[in-house]
Amino acid sequence: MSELHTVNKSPFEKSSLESCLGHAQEGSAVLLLEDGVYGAAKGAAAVEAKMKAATGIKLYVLGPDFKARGLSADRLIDGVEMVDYAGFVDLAAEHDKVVAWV
Amino acid sequence: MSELHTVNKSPFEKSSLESCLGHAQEGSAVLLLEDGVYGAAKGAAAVEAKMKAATGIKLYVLGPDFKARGLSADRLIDGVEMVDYAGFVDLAAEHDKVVAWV
Amino acid sequence: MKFAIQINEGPYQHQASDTAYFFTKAALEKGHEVFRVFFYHDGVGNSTRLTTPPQDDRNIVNRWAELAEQYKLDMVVCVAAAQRRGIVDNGEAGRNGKDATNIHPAFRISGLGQLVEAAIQSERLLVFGD
Amino acid sequence: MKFAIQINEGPYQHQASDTAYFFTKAALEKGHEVFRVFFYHDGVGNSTRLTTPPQDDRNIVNRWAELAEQYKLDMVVCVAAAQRRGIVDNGEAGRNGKDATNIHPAFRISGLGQLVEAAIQSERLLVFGD
Amino acid sequence: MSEIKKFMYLNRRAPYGTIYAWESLEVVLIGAAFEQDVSLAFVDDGVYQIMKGQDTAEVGMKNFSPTYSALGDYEVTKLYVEKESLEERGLTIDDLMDLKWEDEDEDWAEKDSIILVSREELSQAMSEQDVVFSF
Amino acid sequence: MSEIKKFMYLNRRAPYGTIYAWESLEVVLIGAAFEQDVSLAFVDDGVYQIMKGQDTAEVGMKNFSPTYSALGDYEVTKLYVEKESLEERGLTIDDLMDLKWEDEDEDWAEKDSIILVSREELSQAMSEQDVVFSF
Repeated sequence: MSELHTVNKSPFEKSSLESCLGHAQEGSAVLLLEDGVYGAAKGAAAVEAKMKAATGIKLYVLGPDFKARGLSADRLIDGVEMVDYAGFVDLAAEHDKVVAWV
Repeated sequence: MSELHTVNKSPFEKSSLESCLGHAQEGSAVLLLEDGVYGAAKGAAAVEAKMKAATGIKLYVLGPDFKARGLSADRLIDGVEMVDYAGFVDLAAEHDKVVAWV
Repeated sequence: MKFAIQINEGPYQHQASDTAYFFTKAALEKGHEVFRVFFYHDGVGNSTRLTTPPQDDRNIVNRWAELAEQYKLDMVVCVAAAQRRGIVDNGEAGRNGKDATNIHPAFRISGLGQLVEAAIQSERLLVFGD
Repeated sequence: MKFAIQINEGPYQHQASDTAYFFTKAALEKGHEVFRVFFYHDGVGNSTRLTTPPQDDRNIVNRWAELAEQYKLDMVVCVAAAQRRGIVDNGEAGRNGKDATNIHPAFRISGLGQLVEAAIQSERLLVFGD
Repeated sequence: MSEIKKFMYLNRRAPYGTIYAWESLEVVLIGAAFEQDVSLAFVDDGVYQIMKGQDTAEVGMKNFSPTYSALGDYEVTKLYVEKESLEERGLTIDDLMDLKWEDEDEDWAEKDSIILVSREELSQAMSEQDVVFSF
Repeated sequence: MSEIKKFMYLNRRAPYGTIYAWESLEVVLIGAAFEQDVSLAFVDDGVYQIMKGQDTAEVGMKNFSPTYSALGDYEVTKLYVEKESLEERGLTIDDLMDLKWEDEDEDWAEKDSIILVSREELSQAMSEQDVVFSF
């Protein structure tokens, strides 16, 4: 089965992203939302390295949350795809279950 | 002036302890309480190292919270002093101000 | 597809209820079914009719109520969590000797079994929390 | 010594209100003065008289009310935070057209200036939050 | 739907600092009546929930840790504990409560409820679930 | 008490995910009327509060970032931003809003409100305060 994992906390404040990536199986997807979107922004070496090490995992970021925080699309880490709420719904439907790393 | 800093979050979950220790000046004190008390327990190498590196800072833990979480006094990191609520009040009074790293 | 939604945080303090709202709305607009929205932990705070947010801010409670009316959503507030946090309907007021109620009529108070049932009956459970 | 206490989280969900209570009680028992306890953010939820916690659990709201009565504590709930989260007294109900109130009489609703004033008038401000 | 679903309760938070651990356990107890295939996962700070020797007298909160011992009576018998989470916290399985259940099929033989697993095994078990509850 | 106190508002959280940033700003605005010696500190994720280009249209929340630009009018003119916090997040001061105040004593000359400081300088400034507000 394939999972959609969601992370809504800043990787600088909480360990949720690290824990999520440590448990996500190959073939699963991770969606960053709310304060979790900071994990998808370029330039923070430590976090960027963790995201890039997540091989075999598809990475997404919730666009509305990314933009709310003053981050524009050109700041996205390569390989992270932006979705809106409708795209979030699609991701939840396409994967067999959703695991929230709250 | 001398501060009493308080940290109430687990160092494994949040970055509050690290940020607090990074800002605490020599001569100040740090009190760990609530889920913050895990930072005062022996055995977790990474956290213990951070606590021991805090030279010139007096370290305290709130005993009621330590015990609630199944931690007994023999688990305390060397140099950390246990206080109760009355002791917390004394610490707040003895220092010039209290800074909460919530 | 049939979704169940669980909300663990109250309005305004955390974004959880906002995100859950936009997810639920998007799912319904795409023609999916939302079997139930279950409010747990501080999430029960989303159901009080006594909020008066600033005029230039969203009204989280009313927004849920309007979505529920439009799509006949079942919005359930956990009774145990509600009792701890002071969310009361007529039945609860009677049982616990309270002199007022504060629940918005779009929500109903019920047991945790409703969350488990929602997870069984739905194809996906989504949890929005802190 | 004169203390001011700020509480940022509601009852039960976070330990903040518990810790603040035991700190305040210990300070008063040691003969210190507590100028004011100010409830901010979700902390306003500590002031509702509608809670009914399980019988084998503490009653956080009543515990504050009893401490306040014993020591004549000034317990203030931030009006802006209260409006967002549905904490209402008679005045607020009238102004905002609400049909019920839920505040416990041991608390009073007032402005944020009361927090700033408490910080000015007291020798120590303690913040209890998430 | 009459099929049995695989339910996992994912516990990642310490007890007492927040109510999540306790209100999660309340769902487990109620959920047991629905006769699904249930497991609990203790990961990250969640491992602290089942520490031995919890004593909440001085914090004035209810000590709910004995409730974990009762889970076997509710036929909740699979408690996955992540080895890496224990190690990062300087804990071993001896720091945890000794949680047991009685196997009706083997003349009520006592068996361990705690299943110590690696992060990889836990992730694998999680991926086999139908539903994961997070609190 | 008529003496002026040194007040620091310590902002360590990102905006929007939680309300702390906004409700902290509400205290600053109200507190300005009390004529104390006020400063704001942006540390850890708090630096995200004053990012340029915030656009909350799609999340349905109020964009409160313009309020920081109004702080100068309230005579709140010292906004300490921690360099290390910016760097850890891959940010520079150019990513932040250009916050100014007008100095009445110098013929309303425009001055920068943001004071970029090292962690050590921030800690030193914090230690000189009478009161630190945390949210």
